[in-house]
Amino acid sequence: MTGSKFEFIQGNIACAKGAAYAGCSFFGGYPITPSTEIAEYMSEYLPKNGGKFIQMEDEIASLGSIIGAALTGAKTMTSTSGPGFSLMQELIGYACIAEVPVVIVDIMRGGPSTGLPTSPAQSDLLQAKWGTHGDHPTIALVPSSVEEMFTETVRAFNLAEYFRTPVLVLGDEIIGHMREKIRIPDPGEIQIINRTVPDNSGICPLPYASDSGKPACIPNFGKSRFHVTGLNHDITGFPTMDPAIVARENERILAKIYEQREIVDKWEEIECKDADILMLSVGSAARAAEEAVKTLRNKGIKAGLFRPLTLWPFPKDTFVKYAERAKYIIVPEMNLGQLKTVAERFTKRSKIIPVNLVNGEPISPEHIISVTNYLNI
Amino acid sequence: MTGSKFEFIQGNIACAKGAAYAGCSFFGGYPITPSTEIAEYMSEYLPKNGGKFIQMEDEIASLGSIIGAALTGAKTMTSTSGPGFSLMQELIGYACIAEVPVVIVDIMRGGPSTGLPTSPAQSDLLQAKWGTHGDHPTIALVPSSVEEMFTETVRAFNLAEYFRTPVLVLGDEIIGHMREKIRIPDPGEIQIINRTVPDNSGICPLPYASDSGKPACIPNFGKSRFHVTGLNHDITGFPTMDPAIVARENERILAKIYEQREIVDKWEEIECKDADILMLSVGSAARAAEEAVKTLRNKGIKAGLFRPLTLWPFPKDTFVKYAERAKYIIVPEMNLGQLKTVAERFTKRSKIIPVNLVNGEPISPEHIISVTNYLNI
Amino acid sequence: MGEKKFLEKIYENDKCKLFIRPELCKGCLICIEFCPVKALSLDKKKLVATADNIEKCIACGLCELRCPDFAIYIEKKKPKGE
Amino acid sequence: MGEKKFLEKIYENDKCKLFIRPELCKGCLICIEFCPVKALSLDKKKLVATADNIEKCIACGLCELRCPDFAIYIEKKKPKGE
Amino acid sequence: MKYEVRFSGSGGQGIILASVILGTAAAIYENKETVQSQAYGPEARGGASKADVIISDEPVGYPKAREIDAMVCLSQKAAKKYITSLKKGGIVIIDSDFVDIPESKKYKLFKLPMSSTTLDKMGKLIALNIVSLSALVSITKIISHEALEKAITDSVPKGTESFNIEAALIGKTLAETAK
Amino acid sequence: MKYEVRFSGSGGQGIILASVILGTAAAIYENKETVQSQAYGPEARGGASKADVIISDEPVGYPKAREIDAMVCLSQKAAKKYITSLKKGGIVIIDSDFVDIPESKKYKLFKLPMSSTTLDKMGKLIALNIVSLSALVSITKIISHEALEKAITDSVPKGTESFNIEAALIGKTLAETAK
Amino acid sequence: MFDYSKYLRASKLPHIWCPGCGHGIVMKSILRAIDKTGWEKDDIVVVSGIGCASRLPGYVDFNTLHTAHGRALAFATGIKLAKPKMHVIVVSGDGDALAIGGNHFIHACRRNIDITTIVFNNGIYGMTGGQYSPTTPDGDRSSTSPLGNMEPEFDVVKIAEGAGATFTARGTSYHVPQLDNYIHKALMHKGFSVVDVIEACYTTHGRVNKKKYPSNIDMLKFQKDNAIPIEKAKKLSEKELEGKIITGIFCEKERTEFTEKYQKIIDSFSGGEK
Amino acid sequence: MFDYSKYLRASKLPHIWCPGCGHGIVMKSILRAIDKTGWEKDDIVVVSGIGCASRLPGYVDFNTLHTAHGRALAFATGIKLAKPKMHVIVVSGDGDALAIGGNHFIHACRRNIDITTIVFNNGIYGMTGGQYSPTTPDGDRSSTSPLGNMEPEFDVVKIAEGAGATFTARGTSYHVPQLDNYIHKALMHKGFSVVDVIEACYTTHGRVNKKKYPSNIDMLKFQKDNAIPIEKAKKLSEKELEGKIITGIFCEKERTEFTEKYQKIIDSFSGGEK
Ligand SMILES: Cc1ncc(C[n+]2csc(CCOP(=O)(O)OP(=O)(O)O)c2C)c(N)n1
Ligand SMILES: Cc1ncc(C[n+]2csc(CCOP(=O)(O)OP(=O)(O)O)c2C)c(N)n1
Ligand code: SF4
Ligand code: SF4
Ligand code: SF4
Ligand code: SF4
Ligand code: SF4
Ligand code: SF4
Ligand SMILES: [Mg+2]
Ligand SMILES: [Mg+2]
Repeated sequence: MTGSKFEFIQGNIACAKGAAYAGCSFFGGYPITPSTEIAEYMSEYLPKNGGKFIQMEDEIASLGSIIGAALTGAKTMTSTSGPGFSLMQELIGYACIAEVPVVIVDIMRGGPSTGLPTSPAQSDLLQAKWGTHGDHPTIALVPSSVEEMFTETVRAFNLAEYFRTPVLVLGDEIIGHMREKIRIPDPGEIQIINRTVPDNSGICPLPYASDSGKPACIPNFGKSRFHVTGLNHDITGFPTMDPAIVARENERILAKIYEQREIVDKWEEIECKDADILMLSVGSAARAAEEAVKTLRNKGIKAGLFRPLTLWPFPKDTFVKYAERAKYIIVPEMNLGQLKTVAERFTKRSKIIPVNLVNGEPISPEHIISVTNYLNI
Repeated sequence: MTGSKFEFIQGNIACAKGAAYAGCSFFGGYPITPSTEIAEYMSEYLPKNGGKFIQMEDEIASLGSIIGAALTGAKTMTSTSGPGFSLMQELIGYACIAEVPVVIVDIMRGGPSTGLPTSPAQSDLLQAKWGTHGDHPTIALVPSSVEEMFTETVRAFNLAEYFRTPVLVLGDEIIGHMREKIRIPDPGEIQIINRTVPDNSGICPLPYASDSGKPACIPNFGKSRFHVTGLNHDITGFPTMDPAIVARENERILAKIYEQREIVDKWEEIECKDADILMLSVGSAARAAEEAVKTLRNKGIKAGLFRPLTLWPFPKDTFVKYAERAKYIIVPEMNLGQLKTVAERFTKRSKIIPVNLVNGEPISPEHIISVTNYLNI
Repeated sequence: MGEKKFLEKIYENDKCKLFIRPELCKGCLICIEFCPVKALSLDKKKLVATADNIEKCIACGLCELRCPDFAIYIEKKKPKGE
Repeated sequence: MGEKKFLEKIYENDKCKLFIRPELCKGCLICIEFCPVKALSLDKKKLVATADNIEKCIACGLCELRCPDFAIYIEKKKPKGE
Repeated sequence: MKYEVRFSGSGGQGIILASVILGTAAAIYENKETVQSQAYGPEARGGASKADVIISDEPVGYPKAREIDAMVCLSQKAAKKYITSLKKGGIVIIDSDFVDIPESKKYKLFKLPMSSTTLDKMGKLIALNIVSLSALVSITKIISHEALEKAITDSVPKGTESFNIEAALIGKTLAETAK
Repeated sequence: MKYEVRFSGSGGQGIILASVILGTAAAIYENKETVQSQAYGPEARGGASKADVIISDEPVGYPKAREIDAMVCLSQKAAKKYITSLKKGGIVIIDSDFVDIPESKKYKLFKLPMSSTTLDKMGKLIALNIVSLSALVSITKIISHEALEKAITDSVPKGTESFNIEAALIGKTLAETAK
Repeated sequence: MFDYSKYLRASKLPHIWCPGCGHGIVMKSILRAIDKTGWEKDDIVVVSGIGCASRLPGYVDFNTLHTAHGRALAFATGIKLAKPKMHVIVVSGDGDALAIGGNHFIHACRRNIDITTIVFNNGIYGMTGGQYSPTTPDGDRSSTSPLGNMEPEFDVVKIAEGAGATFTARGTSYHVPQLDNYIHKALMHKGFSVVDVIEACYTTHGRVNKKKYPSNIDMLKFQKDNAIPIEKAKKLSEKELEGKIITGIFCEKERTEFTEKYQKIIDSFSGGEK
Repeated sequence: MFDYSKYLRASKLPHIWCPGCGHGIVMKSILRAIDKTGWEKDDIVVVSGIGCASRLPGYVDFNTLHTAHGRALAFATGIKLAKPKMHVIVVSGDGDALAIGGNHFIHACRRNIDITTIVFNNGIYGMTGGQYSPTTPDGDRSSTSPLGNMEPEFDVVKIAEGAGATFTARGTSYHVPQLDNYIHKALMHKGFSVVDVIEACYTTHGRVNKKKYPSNIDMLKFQKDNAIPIEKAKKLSEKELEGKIITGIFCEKERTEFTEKYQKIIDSFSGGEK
């Protein structure tokens, strides 16, 4: 262990370093607390390393610029927080339907509206899934530590490139701003996925052709001429209103992800196998949950934590397996009950106990433990 | 029945006339298919009747303008479709936290992104609930007929004024563009609710004071001087980061609505009481569902339809009552399974069968009936 | 994709050949109205441009230049004897 | 809300009274640097403006005009004998 | 009784207005349950478009026409695209100046030279939609001619009422002679 | 072993940097599990703000300090606001030039004239944060002075290393004389 | 005869535009101007937003991108900065470029990024059926100004210059040879260039203002009769210029181009575009 | 001595701004200018977006509205049109007004709606900790331009005029008496008026550009030394004006005000504001 590889850095910086590691060469953004350190890091790293950083006029332009850059072949990224994330919603749908890989980081803060700009929250979890109009696929990753800010950002790029779809990283003010020690992996240590492009040049007649249920294999601008649109289109990339094609393509952009769950799913399970009390929690709240699990186990109570790192699509099968045998499901989250709706949806058997906090403060292990006092275990 | 009161008009025009009936005096909008007729009607009606219509530079400005106008005391409205609705998300949260009554009509079309601009869909149902960042309350009404485009728009204004919150009306291309005969009620026939304002003038020290769980009683600009912000604030209207106050106010803006369900809930039940097959459907899909229910009943199958007119908050108690005794729950919707997630969440017992269509065409009764053929009734 | 061929009606005089593609012509009248010598007219039945007075055509190319639909174009002939 | 009163330190010469509100002064140095006659200075300990050289003050009002914090103002005296 | 009517043609021919007038007549002046709807795309101004009216004694649930009882076709494209939605034994009324479809046992075909007649009698094609609507009414008898005239008066731009009523008469005559 | 340290003061005093240096020293040079975090508001530049470091032998779950073992207070406001989070028997180090809190059995109080000493010895107040950090390290022994110096060298702007190392020495001396 | 087929996706024709729509005229002008540059097709990206004009990219055989309403320049900025050797052309309606897209427009002007923007300025929202736009003339009726438009118009050239554009020109869909020239010059200009093309939409704008524009032909005649070249305009009074369309090249300045400046910074660290 | 207390929410003081922040200086200037108008406090609405400058409304005793980032003018337009008798004043940072809010800015200029906008132009995003803004000088370092700002600046006055504003002026936070005058004239102007106030943010901008701005005082001196009144500037060459701050009233035109025009249409139908 040499000192040189270990760094004591903020989550936001780890995120930026993860992007660099994954090969990000273009960042377009607009500053907003508590995400700005990501942009600030990239504004120095990129031009010094042959990449491009641009501060756009707003968040809409930021996302537009990175979709454009991604179409030229670059791996691209933006970062924001709630108000900016809301503004990006329209173009998130564009990236979904046009199948353009981009990484969007939302460092969540207190809300709604301007809310509490410098305080943490986890109130954009369901917005991440449903925020843009129309049916669309969603991949959203939720890191819980500075190290995961690095590794999950790398994974976000990999999934974006592989699936050709926008991938969201949902941090929060705590994870984004706190510092922990992490080891920056050597090049090659984590696998890096690059998009597959067809090798034809000149006209590309079928940019959106794909084996059924698989991502399309779209070229990059500059070698093959083709058409990209946010209208419903067929495999040639041109608009169509043919009901059969529209349905097929609308369904394919979901299926390409949701039917390859082994690639996209990721979760951590802590003492779930025999848990009577199963906690479902993500991000910084999950750290408190983990501590609560430890404390409860020390008291002889069979507690466990199911922590999705891929929140969307939700790793429901494994969750259900544990949920069905648990007596209680506790859902600690820094919002008014968003993950809770997910737990309710997928479990038929157990009592669900929400633990919510929306006052700008993090949820503590004690807070979680306190709700277990009256449970009949 | 005199001819003069009956009109054969489009859903969108009925919506505009409903707004006029409710006392709307300010409309700010930006054209988008298939909602534009609402703006077009208002652009003539309002200036001819002492009100104001303005076409803003985009949808963000449209919503901004009507929030501003509403703060002066006007009843205000905007209308849009998916792409514009996505752009409005940030300011929807603003209206929630600042407690400003506005009515936002979203005439849903095929998506995601630009999608199928002239075709119907019901793909913004969950966006309506979760589209803006942060925890926030949502009221969303879903009319199924031209007449309901009128009556539900009136109700939207009433709820907005009563609760001091944005209210959404979710139409779709079918309901918006089709024509039916409706009777325009006489003035006074439908009760009109106007916001309560304090009668003080000069400085208003506590604009956001309220009996617990009730809407705040905020004055209109021009008589009392006070402060409005999108930051978390206390009852004086000024920003605060005090955790206790932040939590209380964040919870109150939800509680003021969700704890007065008798005022906000509305649904229609058709043959639900003894239904083995319970359908859950809204908007234009519910019309097909209703026809399917009739056909099935004629065949001796006990089918029923539960149709929320207030989709958010979801009228869960009544739904659950019927759902728990039904053998199957069928959820016909013009999207890839949004209401279905709601059904899944609230029912523990029954099999849920989705009927989805996202090809730009309406769901037909036959389509719905076809899925019942193999059911074990 | 640039390959698709369209039907062409060909008119000719000593200065040029004039082509009209009825499948593309939308009968907008622009070429007709702004032809300086009134060489063009509208086929009232098919609602497309025709060059019934091709003999008047001076090959100025304005019709081609202003046609929004790639529906009319001319090929100038080299002056004889060059 | 306009009612809150702030502590005031009062300095006086024959031209004016000068008031400084230490609770509002942030010690930004603006009044001090741009006073044309160097009548003001910084209390190094409390980091607020003081008018130790009030006798120099010509009541030009520039300090008041430029103070970002409502922390300093002057009251001109009517010239004697008017 | 439930009766489904479709007007089809290309954008700009006024088929939506025709359907609205029929709907208004049925709903307001014949007191029927009536739903009118249409479909169009971005290229509607050129491509095939349709406008449907469902007229019924009972409230109309599903609002889209599925089994067309009677159809007006003003363009060949539209005729081709929509003929398949016609009920067996349904009525098809075509503008024989521009549209040609084969006779068939599957439907009752009325070939009316609507464009040329309209141009002849009215001097311009603008009232073609009213002519065709009136022909349809006269052939199907789904509403009365009086109701039609009242609805026309309600729906057309002020000042063009009598012009359009005249067009309706032309359509009626055309249809009656064809029968 | 888990040890929680809080730096408190007003915006602009460099308390975040102090906490980062402590964290770096502990994490990188003492190989401890370490989490650093801070809280601030829009008015941070004036108001009370805090920066916490948790140093532990085990991985740190919940990342926020709850039971403070040792605290540095550089402003009266901050002292008042945060003193309640101190563990019974915890250590409080105040800048006695600006902060005054009563002695108590609840905590061990160290009153160090940090501002005046810093101004005296360094000519400017800018290194106050390093002085206070070093004093804390020397009193709590939570990390070694060497680790501290290395972390300082890593963290401060290039060219100011020796200046800051000097400040660390001043802090150390101040603390040692106070003990 | 100019051979358009080289640049066309002929299978997509006829295009969706109405008979006589100016968009077709301007599209051809763009193709001729591009041809004159000698650029490779693979090196050209044509970007649009949403609107009738924005359907253009579908018909031309380049790298083509049909984005969201108003956002063409945001996407285009990303493309150009990521890959500066691409020639990026934005085609945009007046609504797309100046209503919802106005912010991206002024910031692209400010940055002086080497993109050419052609504004298909028909003074109306055509695609959505004829609502007034920020360039609809005063008093004109539209579906959302049934009582006559009350809002003042933007002068596209003035706002572009105010925001920092280094090349501005205005042409019309009637004066086609001049338009070819403006567009060609704009393409060749290093920096952000704007060509404001005055056009007409009879379908949604003319038809509801029959007195002013009896037919689509009259709308073109209107351009013919009211266009005044800038050189001549300079000699006329404000009063004389009322309601006129001033055409020509308004400004052509040199100022550091954004992506070049950026590249220099990159090169100072290691060199080479990535 | 001017009595500010009449207009202040004194209990909110001290304000959150850093020592020496120009926002406080300009706020006082606005209050003096408002006082001179004689307007009733109840008839005044002060609207802002998000940013340090945008915290102003919290301190002044009018109808006050702190909206979302960039959106002040959208809200303000709704207020003014709904209730034209209100005097609507927008206070906005350079980022708020011209980055994210640029589109609303140019459209308000175009409409010539009777709102006064004061741009608190410190050339930086202060609130978020000092990222470059559309008015950050060329080459200046900021937290997102660590290698020096590569983006050109907007000239607020030029863009406002290009978009149609009928009153424009530029002042500085150093030249306070002049500023009072510009703001007062702007308030009295019928139509859209803009005052661009050059300010400084030492905390986030000065501190990272110590060579150029050693202290907050030097930032004010910079204004003092570089300001040139427009009358004088007219006589100087472009070269001589480089890096200078041209101050004064740039334009003051009469053009129909939007809400008055609107009211006339309403009155033509029935009369009376509703
Ligand atoms: C976010 C959003 N808002 C509104 C629309 C609807 N819309 C599509 S095109 C258009 C305006 C078109 O006008 P213009 O840009 O002038 O182009 P034209 O059709 O006149 O060529 C509008 C408002 C949309 N697609 N997306
Ligand atoms: C939608 C959105 N994006 C970004 C932000 C973050 N943000 C808050 S203020 C600000 C910029 C402030 O700069 P300026 O407007 O110049 O005001 P100043 O602080 O300099 O006075 C930014 C980017 C936000 N609040 N909302
Ligand atoms: S080339 Fe000129 S003269 Fe000949 S038909 Fe065309 S416009 Fe007329
Ligand atoms: S200009 Fe073209 S489309 Fe129009 S009539 Fe002539 S050939 Fe036909
Ligand atoms: S009034 Fe003038 S002279 Fe007196 S202290 Fe203030 S600035 Fe100095
Ligand atoms: S200008 Fe005001 S705040 Fe600054 S030092 Fe002087 S009195 Fe204090
Ligand atoms: S509606 Fe107008 S802009 Fe659109 S294609 Fe038709 S003429 Fe052109
Ligand atoms: S950060 Fe800058 S703009 Fe914000 S209050 Fe401080 S000095 Fe003013
Ligand atoms: Mg247009
Ligand atoms: Mg600023």
